[in-house]
Amino acid sequence: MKKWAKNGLIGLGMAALPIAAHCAEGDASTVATTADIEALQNNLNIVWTCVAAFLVFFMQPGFAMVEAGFTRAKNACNIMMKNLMDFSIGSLAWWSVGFGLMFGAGGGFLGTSDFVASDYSSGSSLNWTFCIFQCVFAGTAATIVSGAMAGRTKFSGYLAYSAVICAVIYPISGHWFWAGLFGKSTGWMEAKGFLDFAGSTVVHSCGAWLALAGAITLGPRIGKYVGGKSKAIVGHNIPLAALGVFILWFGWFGFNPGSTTAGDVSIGYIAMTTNLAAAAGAITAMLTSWLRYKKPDVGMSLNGVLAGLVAITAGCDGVSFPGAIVIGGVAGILVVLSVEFIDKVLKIDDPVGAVSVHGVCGVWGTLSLVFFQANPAEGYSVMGQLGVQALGAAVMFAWAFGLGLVLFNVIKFTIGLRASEKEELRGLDISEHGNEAYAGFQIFTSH
Amino acid sequence: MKKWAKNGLIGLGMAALPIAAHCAEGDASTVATTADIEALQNNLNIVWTCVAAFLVFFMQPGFAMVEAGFTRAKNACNIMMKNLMDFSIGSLAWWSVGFGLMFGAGGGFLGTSDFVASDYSSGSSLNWTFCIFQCVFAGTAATIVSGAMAGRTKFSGYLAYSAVICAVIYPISGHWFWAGLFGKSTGWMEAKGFLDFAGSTVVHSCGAWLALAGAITLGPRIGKYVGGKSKAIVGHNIPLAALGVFILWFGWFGFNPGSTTAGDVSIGYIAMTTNLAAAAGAITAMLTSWLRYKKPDVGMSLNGVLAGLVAITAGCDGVSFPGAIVIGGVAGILVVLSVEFIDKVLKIDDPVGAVSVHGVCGVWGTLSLVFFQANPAEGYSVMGQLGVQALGAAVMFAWAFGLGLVLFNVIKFTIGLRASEKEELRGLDISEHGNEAYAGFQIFTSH
Amino acid sequence: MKKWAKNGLIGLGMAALPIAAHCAEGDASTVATTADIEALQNNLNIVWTCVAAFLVFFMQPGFAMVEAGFTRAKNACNIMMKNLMDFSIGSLAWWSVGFGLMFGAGGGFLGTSDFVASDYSSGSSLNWTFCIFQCVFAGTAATIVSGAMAGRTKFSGYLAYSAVICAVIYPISGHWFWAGLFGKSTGWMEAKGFLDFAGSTVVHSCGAWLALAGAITLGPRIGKYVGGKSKAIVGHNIPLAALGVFILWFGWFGFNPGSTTAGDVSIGYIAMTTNLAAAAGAITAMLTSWLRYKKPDVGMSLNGVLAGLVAITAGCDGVSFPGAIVIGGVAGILVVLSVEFIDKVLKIDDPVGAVSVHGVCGVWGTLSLVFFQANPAEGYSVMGQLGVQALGAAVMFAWAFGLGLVLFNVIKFTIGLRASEKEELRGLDISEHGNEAYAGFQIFTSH
Amino acid sequence: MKLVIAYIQPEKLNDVKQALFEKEIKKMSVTNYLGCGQQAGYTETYRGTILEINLLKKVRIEIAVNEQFVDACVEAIVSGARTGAIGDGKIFVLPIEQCVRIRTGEKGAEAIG
Amino acid sequence: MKLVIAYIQPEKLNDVKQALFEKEIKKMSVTNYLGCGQQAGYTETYRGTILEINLLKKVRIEIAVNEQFVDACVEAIVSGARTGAIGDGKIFVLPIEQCVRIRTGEKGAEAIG
Amino acid sequence: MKLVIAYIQPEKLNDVKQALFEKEIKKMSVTNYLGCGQQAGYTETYRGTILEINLLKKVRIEIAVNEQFVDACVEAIVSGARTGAIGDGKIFVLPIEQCVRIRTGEKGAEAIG
Ligand SMILES: Nc1ncnc2c1ncn2[C@@H]1O[C@H](COP(=O)(O)OP(=O)(O)O)[C@@H](O)[C@H]1O
Ligand SMILES: Nc1ncnc2c1ncn2[C@@H]1O[C@H](COP(=O)(O)OP(=O)(O)O)[C@@H](O)[C@H]1O
Ligand SMILES: Nc1ncnc2c1ncn2[C@@H]1O[C@H](COP(=O)(O)OP(=O)(O)O)[C@@H](O)[C@H]1O
Repeated sequence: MKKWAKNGLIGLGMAALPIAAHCAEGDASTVATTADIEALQNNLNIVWTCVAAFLVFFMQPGFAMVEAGFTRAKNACNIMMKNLMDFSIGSLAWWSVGFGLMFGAGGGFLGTSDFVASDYSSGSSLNWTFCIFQCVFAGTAATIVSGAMAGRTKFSGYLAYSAVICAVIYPISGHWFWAGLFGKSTGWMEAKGFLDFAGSTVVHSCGAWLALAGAITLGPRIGKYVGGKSKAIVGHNIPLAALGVFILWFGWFGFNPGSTTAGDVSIGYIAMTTNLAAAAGAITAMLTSWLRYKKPDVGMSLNGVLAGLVAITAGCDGVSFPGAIVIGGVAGILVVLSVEFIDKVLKIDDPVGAVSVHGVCGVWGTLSLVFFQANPAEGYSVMGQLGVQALGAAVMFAWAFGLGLVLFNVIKFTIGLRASEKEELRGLDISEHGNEAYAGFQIFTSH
Repeated sequence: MKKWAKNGLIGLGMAALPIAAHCAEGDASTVATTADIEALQNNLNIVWTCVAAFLVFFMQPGFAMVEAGFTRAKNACNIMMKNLMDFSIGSLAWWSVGFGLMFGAGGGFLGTSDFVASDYSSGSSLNWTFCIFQCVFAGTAATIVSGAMAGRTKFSGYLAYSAVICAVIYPISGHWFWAGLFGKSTGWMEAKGFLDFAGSTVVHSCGAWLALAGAITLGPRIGKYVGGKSKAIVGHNIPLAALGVFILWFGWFGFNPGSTTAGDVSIGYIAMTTNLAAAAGAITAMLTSWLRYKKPDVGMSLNGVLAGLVAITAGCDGVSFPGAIVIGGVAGILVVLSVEFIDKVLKIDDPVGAVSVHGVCGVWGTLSLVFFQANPAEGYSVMGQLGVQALGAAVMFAWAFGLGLVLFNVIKFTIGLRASEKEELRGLDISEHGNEAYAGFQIFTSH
Repeated sequence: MKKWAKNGLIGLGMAALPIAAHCAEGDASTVATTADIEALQNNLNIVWTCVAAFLVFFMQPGFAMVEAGFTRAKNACNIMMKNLMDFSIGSLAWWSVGFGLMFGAGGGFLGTSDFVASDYSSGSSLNWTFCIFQCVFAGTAATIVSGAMAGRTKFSGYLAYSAVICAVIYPISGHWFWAGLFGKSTGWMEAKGFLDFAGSTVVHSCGAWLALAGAITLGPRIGKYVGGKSKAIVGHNIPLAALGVFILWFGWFGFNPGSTTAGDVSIGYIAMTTNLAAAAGAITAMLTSWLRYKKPDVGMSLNGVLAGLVAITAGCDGVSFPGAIVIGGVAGILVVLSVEFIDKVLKIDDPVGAVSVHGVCGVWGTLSLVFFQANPAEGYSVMGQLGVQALGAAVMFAWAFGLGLVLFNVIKFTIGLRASEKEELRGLDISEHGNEAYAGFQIFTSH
Repeated sequence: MKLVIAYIQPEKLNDVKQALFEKEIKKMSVTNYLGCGQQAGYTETYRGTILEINLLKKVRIEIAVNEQFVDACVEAIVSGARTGAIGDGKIFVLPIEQCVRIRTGEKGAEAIG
Repeated sequence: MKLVIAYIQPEKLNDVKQALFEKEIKKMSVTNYLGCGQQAGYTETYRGTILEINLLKKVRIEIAVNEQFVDACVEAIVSGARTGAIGDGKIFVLPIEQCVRIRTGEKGAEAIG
Repeated sequence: MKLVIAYIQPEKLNDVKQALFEKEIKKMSVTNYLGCGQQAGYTETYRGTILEINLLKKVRIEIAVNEQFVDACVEAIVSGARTGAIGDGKIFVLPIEQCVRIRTGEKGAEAIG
């Protein structure tokens, strides 16, 4: 532990605790400087950002449980593998390539330094903590796609996708919006004043539009549309899905408040807006499902939470509390209508509603924040800002959906994207992994 | 992220980082003042309290999993919905009404300011973090009730209850005990010197006595008492329940140490007492069940953990380590006896033992702390303090149980509190939500 | 809450907030001293270490879920009980006896002070936080054993084991390696310069070699080896196991970065190495299983994560990022080969692969770190260090495996270590606890 | 020897068992089935899509009895399971040609009880 | 009265139900079974150990019909379940001696439908 | 053609399958059942309340065979399943009137094997 630090990091000459060194020189009454204070606040920021990063990491099992719970038992192992692997491959891809593309020095379109880096102090006083925090964000974008492609995707095709999104797709668009965070370049969209505090567009929409491209390229699961009519394919474990949603809600307290990357009073504010929006989303989604289907639907209410969370992500730092409730509440309604629309009208099979939750509500959150600024900057124009926001959302759609179509079609015609009919019917667990999720349990499956 | 803060909170004129501003003025050798130090400690307190709040939030799925695991599969969706909705409705109710009643300026009996607030800096230097921390506490009180009413409650009736407890019942009694935390008024019970550091009485007993009123008003589940004899209605997923208990234990490290709302050395002390009491409760509950039923019962041992945690909650900051072990250990015995007593003698159907865990052990913890103070203040009188503690516990019982009976009876004769026999037999998942928790699984249910 | 602190800890005369006291004296412009800064950094260290300790605590359900998921449904309650009880008994044993043996003043071989202590400020400025952090580490070592002994161990025998490991076995060897952390003595191995930052050897190998002794003493489960051939006994809940692995990964962010017990820039570095190694382990284990069994195996990939995490634990503070990837990646290969070797060649029945994960990969991590030091101290000799590391690993093997054989044989011939054939066939849930894990579910079990 | 097969509502199993016990019929085997009959199903909605559930949960009981017990057995089941509502279920009686008790090797009428 | 017992591939259940409905056969009981037949099993690997799965998931349908419906019933099942691949399943027809509708007490041919 | 139905202890399934294989009987269907017989149940306690479990886990095997295999089949099951303890189970033999192989449409004795 600490003791061995001398053989470890300290050896790098990094004065982990400049203060301690400082103190050693004088006695207890030595006067402290503001540099000491700053160093200390930086340590606090590091601790806070690290904790937030861990919470965001913890969203991975949240996504895995939601996805598994909302789909059939025969694919549950496959879902675990996809969620495990997209984060694992993504972590390596991010560190080696993605980080540099997103945050490296360069123009407004692409970063080209800090690949395979071992030190990030040139860009952020948080150093490595900056990298791990951004890494778990990339992992979130990657894993969103999994749900929309559940139940029919060839595993090797999915692995290929995972590498590309974390190494290339997410980082490049991320550069446009967030490169400035590392201070080495300024993305062209952030130069326009685009607001997206924690990533409704940058992370969630990015994942969602890729997911949409994936779901379209794949086509629906066997038995999903019969005679042109949408059939329900029921999730096999609602308590697991609910646990997943609670875990995501928990993790979002790292995602949004953590995006301050600074431990100060604003994190409480962001925790409040985040929580109010999530709560409002749950309630309105429940009410909407109640009105439409005569009964309060569990799946929709759970999606409502996520809808509220995704929507508030962009504006969580700046909107008022009533604004947060409206943003989350409308998202809860939107998600229900959108799930139905995509399922029944567009006839795109998105088993967990990833496109509705992360895409539709992501755009909603990105746009709506302009109306609810608690304390707009001087000269702030609602309509002007709305234009910028709309541009940003559109750019992200074009980028992620367009590139997604290319990527998934390339995979389709090389590695292969879709499991064979036989594999799909038997379940990907057995056909792809030779495993069973619930060995011994009698599960009645007619398809 | 951070970058956009200028369009966000900082615009509010909140010097999130007074230090940073300060530093900008001088060079690195500028002298730091104790005000800087204080501001920094305040930031640390905010980070700590926020993290603790998130942990307490995470107790929500803990409660949900315990409740679902200890009851039948046919009601698991309903349980997820209840736990989701009591926190969601509770969050909005708390922010809009509850906070003001509990912490607003006013006499010893009621607060009347800070409703629908957007800033809490007038009462706490933690500002919004204070509000979110208190919000998750209110949510905890609310969700306790769910378990005792599992398997037979009409969903709409439960929603009504959720709104009332977080908006009115919990905040008003909370005012009596804890109003001073916000500094705008002093509750009449805290004026008497009542000790309840993290809420054995204020939170847990409050929820438990409401739960008792609910369970009584509802009556037992069909098939629970046949010919006057209590029948076991077995839980359907013990690993899920165990996971829930571990999550609660984890969350309690936010609940108890977090109640310092300050990041200092005492949080480790409180973590120690909390952990020792939980461990002792698990062990004694296991031994008690072993003695009484010849085998170490899993459900009772899990309840023993919660019993120990509830009991130590009141005195976790002040009792000695051996004291914590005794408090937790006795709670572990009490909970087994109490579950049996309530089930077999009082014939009240409390499916998860919420009344025993949160009520009986809450009172035990509130009273017993007087005997184990590690470092009593000067002039401390065990008997005097015991009187105050007993008064507080009694007041809470009268308030929560009394008002609970009124509330649940009002709901009963308006919205309706109990599901119909047919709905209950078929399971609330299908009858209330049209959903199934484990679609496809062959589940053998004879009732 | 905070309010009552005056009756609580503050009464102990512990100036929890020396700063606050200080400030009260002067006005806002009072000059701050470096002692203030140090006190504040200490508070930050406490907050960080406490949070890390909670994360490490949360590894307990992680282990429980992994173990349950990878074994049969009929033993799941028993597994919950074992995991609950080893931590509960371990907590009391640690506080009363273990801590003193490990960290108390004494020679290089044994500590003999600080038993049943109420204050730890004499050894660590973190005081109680130091104790709780070390307590959850002891709990981790204890719980590793459970998995290797799953499905056939007599419950009372297991309880006896739990007490002994936390009270005696782990603390004594812990003293040799880590006593210096508390500053009251220096272990003989740490005097030799042995490197094990967060416990690949001290915690994980210790648990694993005990597990090996346990699995050998017990013998294989009925039906595991038929006619000399190893038969698969399939896990019953892979999503639960996957959740467990994700929880462990999450908890490891407390385990490794938390072992700084200081909130500074290095925690981000350690989070990076930890994450890269885990990701690499997952990928290589998947690939290895794919090569060997033609399909990417879920169980092995999940084990790969743990393998990577265990391996990086020793060197997480000092190795380079590419080094972390190699260490984790090789561990992912090793774990697959080792599981097979132990199962098919040694014919030792280790249901969850605990020996391979924590033992084999623990040793690998302990040895391999010598090759990947990012910034070796001056005069650092790879071969010299390798010798020390090998000695440490060997010492731990001799100690834990040797003492484990003694302990488990003593239990075998006194309390009894193995359940009867009938109990084992029926499942430990019913025979040991009279409980069922999934009441109502139709589970097809032919043995 | 006859094999009596009955499909009943799950919640009536305890009553049926009780009624059988009163007639000294204490051996049986049960499992769960999904049944489709006159009883209408119900609809769930799953994420906005209507889902018709027309296979309803039923319990299947199998009882092997000697001829002289068949009527008592059928009556007991009927008395325990009848609610008068659609979905109460059916009883089928099939011939058994041989019966063997595994433990003792006994055959025929003796083996059944 | 006959009892028609069919083992089919799980994914053909909907087709079989459809085919039966077209022949006005609307009552049946189904559950899942594990079957062993000509169809080869498959192997899973579990943690490096080969695991032979030779019991495959099947659905068992039980339909009680009057004599005149037996052929229609068998044909419907065959038409719904046949893929031509090994593992399609089997149909067995057994005699029923008595049938009782629990709700009404009706017996024999009337009770079946 | 006969239908052999056997209830056995779950842990004896592998032995029974082995014994059947040795007699060249390789087709069967199995599922789990809950049985009630001479074998006493056991009690669990659930949260302090005694719970009587009198339905014990059993495995039900169904094997359709031609007449000449009936005895071999019954013997194989008995030899694989017998422990001599109460609860070993029962075998029932029922007549089958018709058998159809779905894949080929074959009927009767040929379809069974
Ligand atoms: N002809 C049949 N073949 C097989 N199972 C049947 C048949 N008729 C009824 N059943 C079983 O009995 C159950 C109850 O039958 P149903 O027609 O709903 O009620 P009722 O007998 O009261 O009219 C069905 O769900 C099914 O499981
Ligand atoms: N003689 C039999 N006894 C019981 N079940 C049988 C018998 N023959 C076949 N089955 C059931 O039918 C299923 C399909 O049989 P199989 O031999 O695999 O295919 P096919 O009939 O096309 O040759 C088996 O898995 C089993 O459940
Ligand atoms: N008459 C019966 N009808 C239906 N199932 C029976 C009958 N007799 C026995 N069984 C089944 O066989 C199992 C074993 O029977 P049991 O009486 O306990 O043992 P034994 O046959 O050794 O006396 C029972 O649990 C039940 O599933």
